[in-house]
Amino acid sequence: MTAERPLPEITDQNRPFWESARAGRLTLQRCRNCGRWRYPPARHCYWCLSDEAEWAPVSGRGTVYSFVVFHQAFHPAFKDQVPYNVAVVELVEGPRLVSNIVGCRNDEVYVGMPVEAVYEPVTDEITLIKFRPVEVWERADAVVD
Amino acid sequence: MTAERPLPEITDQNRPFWESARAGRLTLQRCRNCGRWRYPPARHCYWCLSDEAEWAPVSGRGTVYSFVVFHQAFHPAFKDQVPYNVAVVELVEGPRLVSNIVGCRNDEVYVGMPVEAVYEPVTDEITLIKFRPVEVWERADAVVD
Amino acid sequence: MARTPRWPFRSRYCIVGVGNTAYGRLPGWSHVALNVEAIKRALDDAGLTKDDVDGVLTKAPTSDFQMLYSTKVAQALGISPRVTATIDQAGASNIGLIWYAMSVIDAGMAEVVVCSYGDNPLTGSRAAYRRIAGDEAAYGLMGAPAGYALITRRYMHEYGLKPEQLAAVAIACRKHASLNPNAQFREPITLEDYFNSRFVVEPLRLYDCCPITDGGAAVVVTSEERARDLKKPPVYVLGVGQSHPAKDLVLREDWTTSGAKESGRVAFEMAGITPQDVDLVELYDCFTIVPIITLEDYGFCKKGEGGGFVEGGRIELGGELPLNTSGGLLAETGMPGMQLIVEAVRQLRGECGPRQVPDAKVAVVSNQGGIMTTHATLVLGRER
Amino acid sequence: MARTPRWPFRSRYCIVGVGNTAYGRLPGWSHVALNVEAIKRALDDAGLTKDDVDGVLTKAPTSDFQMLYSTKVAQALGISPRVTATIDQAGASNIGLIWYAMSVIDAGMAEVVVCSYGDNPLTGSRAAYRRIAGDEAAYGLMGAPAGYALITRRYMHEYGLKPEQLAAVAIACRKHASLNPNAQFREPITLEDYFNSRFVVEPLRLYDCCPITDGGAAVVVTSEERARDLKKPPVYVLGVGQSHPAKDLVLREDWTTSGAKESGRVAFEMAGITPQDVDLVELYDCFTIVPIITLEDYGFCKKGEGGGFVEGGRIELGGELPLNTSGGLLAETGMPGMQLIVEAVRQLRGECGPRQVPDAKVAVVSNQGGIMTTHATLVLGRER
Ligand SMILES: [Zn+2]
Ligand SMILES: [Zn+2]
Repeated sequence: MTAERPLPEITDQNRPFWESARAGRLTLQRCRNCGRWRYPPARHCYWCLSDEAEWAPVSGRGTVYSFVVFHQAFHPAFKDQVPYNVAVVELVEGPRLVSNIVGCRNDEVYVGMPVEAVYEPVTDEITLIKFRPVEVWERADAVVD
Repeated sequence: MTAERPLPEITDQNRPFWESARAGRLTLQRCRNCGRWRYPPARHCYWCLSDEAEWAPVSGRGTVYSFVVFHQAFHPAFKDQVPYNVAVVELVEGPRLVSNIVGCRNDEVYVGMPVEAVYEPVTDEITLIKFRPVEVWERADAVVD
Repeated sequence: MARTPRWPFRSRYCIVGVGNTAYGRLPGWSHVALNVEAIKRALDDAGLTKDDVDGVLTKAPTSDFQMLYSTKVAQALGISPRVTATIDQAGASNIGLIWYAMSVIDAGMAEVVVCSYGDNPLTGSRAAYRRIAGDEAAYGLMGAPAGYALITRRYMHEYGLKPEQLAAVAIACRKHASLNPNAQFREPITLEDYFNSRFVVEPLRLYDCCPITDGGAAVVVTSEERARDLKKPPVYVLGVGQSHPAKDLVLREDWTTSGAKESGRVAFEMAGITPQDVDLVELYDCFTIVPIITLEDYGFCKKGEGGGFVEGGRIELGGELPLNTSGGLLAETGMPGMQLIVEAVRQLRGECGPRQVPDAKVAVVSNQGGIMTTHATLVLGRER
Repeated sequence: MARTPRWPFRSRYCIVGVGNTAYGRLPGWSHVALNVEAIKRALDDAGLTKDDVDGVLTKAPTSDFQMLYSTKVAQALGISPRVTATIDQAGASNIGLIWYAMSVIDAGMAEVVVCSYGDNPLTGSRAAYRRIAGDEAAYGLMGAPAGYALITRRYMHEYGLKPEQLAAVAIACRKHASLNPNAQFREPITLEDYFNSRFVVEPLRLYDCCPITDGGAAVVVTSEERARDLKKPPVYVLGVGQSHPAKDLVLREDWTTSGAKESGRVAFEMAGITPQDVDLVELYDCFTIVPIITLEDYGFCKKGEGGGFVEGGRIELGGELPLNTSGGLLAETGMPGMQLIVEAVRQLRGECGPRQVPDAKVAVVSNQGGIMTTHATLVLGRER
């Protein structure tokens, strides 16, 4: 970890996301009008354009939708990290997040792999949300709303 | 004059212009195909698109085509300069240059005022070309090519 | 040079919805959200929903000019449109978007197209407005006011324009803005106020210059057939023109005639109108000199007579040719031009309350970018 | 949703001139000069001069994306065109420019329109290519290869694509580039070379990725009538389509079908052709997965069968459907797409020497931008 590592820019729009990450929770916007979860954070609902939304915790569980392994660093901060994986994780609630799969080797990651969120502080302000493999979980419909 | 003052960026394209300014000469590109003088420097002739050009000295004489007086600094380096004038000078050879009129008060500048180039070094590399009022000169056709 | 025009688009396409956000300081609003909000309101106005939209056209924000902007707006709308593009002709782009919308509808590639602009240079990034670049900055030439001040000085030399005539434009815009609850500057000004205001870049004073602002505006374009069963009466696009001097001032031969001349000629010809048919004009007024030159180039008066034309209340509400009835860039908001189209549509629908031009049938909108570098003209009509 | 298409542009507009600069490292060339050089050569090719031009349309350089770019190119050409605009749909823009050109010619606003692209990311500014931004960069996601690698992995999961099939695209492009003296990479590669090349972002290897390059390319568009008395035989625009997924990957529902499906449907329908009528294709190949998905979406094979389709020499010169006959982005030059249109025109004129597809009558070009974010299709014909 070097100081020059790219970090998320905290804005009025995404502040609750990063503040709850720091507290070890995965929190997303949910539309008050149509009830859909959304990510990335936005002022208007992607489905109904309502700008009434609340922030609420989600399960932190999902599956790997796709993943890649970087063998080349496109930024100096990642020079010592290659090869490293980047995955798109689809939460059981629907939204997809870009993240890294930790707790297994790159060649153990596969599309469809069940994962759950883990929290990795990188600065005082920023905690990254990564995912680790879990045993198969039941699709937790109660969480989906 | 402060270090932070905006300076021209010397490129392959305009280097002869700034090098001759440093030597106290106003030098422009002239198209080898159609013979027209051109400014700003460009790879292709604005009139015939030929990319054959030579650099040659011009008279340094012209008239004020238009001018303004800045009463507000749009850059910190000009804070102590306001009110200062900026003029567009039309050389007898045709091309127009952005510059400042020196050697007279701002309220003495007028459209059509005859002027001639003076050279004002601002760094080791850059000499700005400014203009000062002169007595009426005859239109020097010999210089126009 | 071009073939005899066929004007395939004349009176066949309509603006059926308009929308805008608040104008001024809008902290917490991204420029994407300002686009979405304006589009949402324009769709509501038309009685349409985002699922009806198959075209999204944007002018990218001046303060944060970036690639693939229209797809970001489409994404925020939650749609994958058949047609999406960002078109850049600087301030002339808004009319360029409407032209493009008509061409894709005409070809059957889309049916309902939204055209939008949103930006937040006041509270967001002002990077593009702050950028100081080019060799001319070494001589202290920077900022848009200076370019227009150079043109104003040259115009004064060629045609004898008086400062009172510039003031007449500013005064009319402020007067109209006082009747517009959404305008940024609603206090009227007098000639004395004008002469008491400071020079920014002489000969231009503070009141000659439009403000920087946050905000968004959008219009919905569709075919005449589709327009028939929508919520509001359609406003017809009678004519469109564009013409672009393109060159920087030092290379531009003529400083006192703008692209308006050729652009206006094409638009008026397409619309089949003359200046006598025009009930009101919404002319791009980033600086007071611009509407004066535009009025001349459009043929409302002769070259050099624009200064006299704007005097004596002729361009004020109640005058012969009301100009910038919502306050224009100078007083409603400094946004680069979409708001002028929105106002023209509202005038033609008769929705403008105390600032309504009675029985307005034909409105002309101008858009312009750079230092009179680009120009586009839109003629709108209440009837075909 | 849209009205029955009328296809007013079908076979009425032509590409009458094409031009390009050298490709590769071109120190000392500004991106404006690359545009001008390409336009100059395209005009020479058409037997026209800059004074014939009344429209200048550009795609702004990726490396230095800026406002009012087309007016800078017009200025460098020394003209004030009636029509000028920069259109941004990222890599899909080139076809967007041609569409716009046809629409303004159709309306009588212009007659001869040049469409160009030039950039110098290798020797000039590479700012835009280097920019690392967005929350995803914190997890190390950056650069275009990763987006296409994510799509490739997902495609492999859904349809079982083999690396050999990606390799087949790279091998065909290199083979064709070996017959193109202006190509950047003229050494053929083998399957073994492919597997020996390093991973950039797994599953994509170096040979799956197009290079960054300096260069420019341009085309001249005019009406069929005007085309008749020019230097070269005209190439007809038979069909154009566009369709844009628009959304970033995390919000995009379907990763393995691109805008090519709807864009291709529209373009083929406008042209009145089916895949069987196509003699060659020039498909945007920033990464090897893209032509595979595009071939499926255009209907050359079923979804999921693109990997099999590109094997066995079918897409090589002499095969059933030669693809990227000049080497494509992968081997001729990594410029975002205008060069594919230039090559299609030369093929239809029969000017391609050792890489000529015999008796080529119909060519299909695809353009695409972002991470399969935008898509446009162009169908060109030797005959109306
Ligand atoms: Zn909703
Ligand atoms: Zn020449």
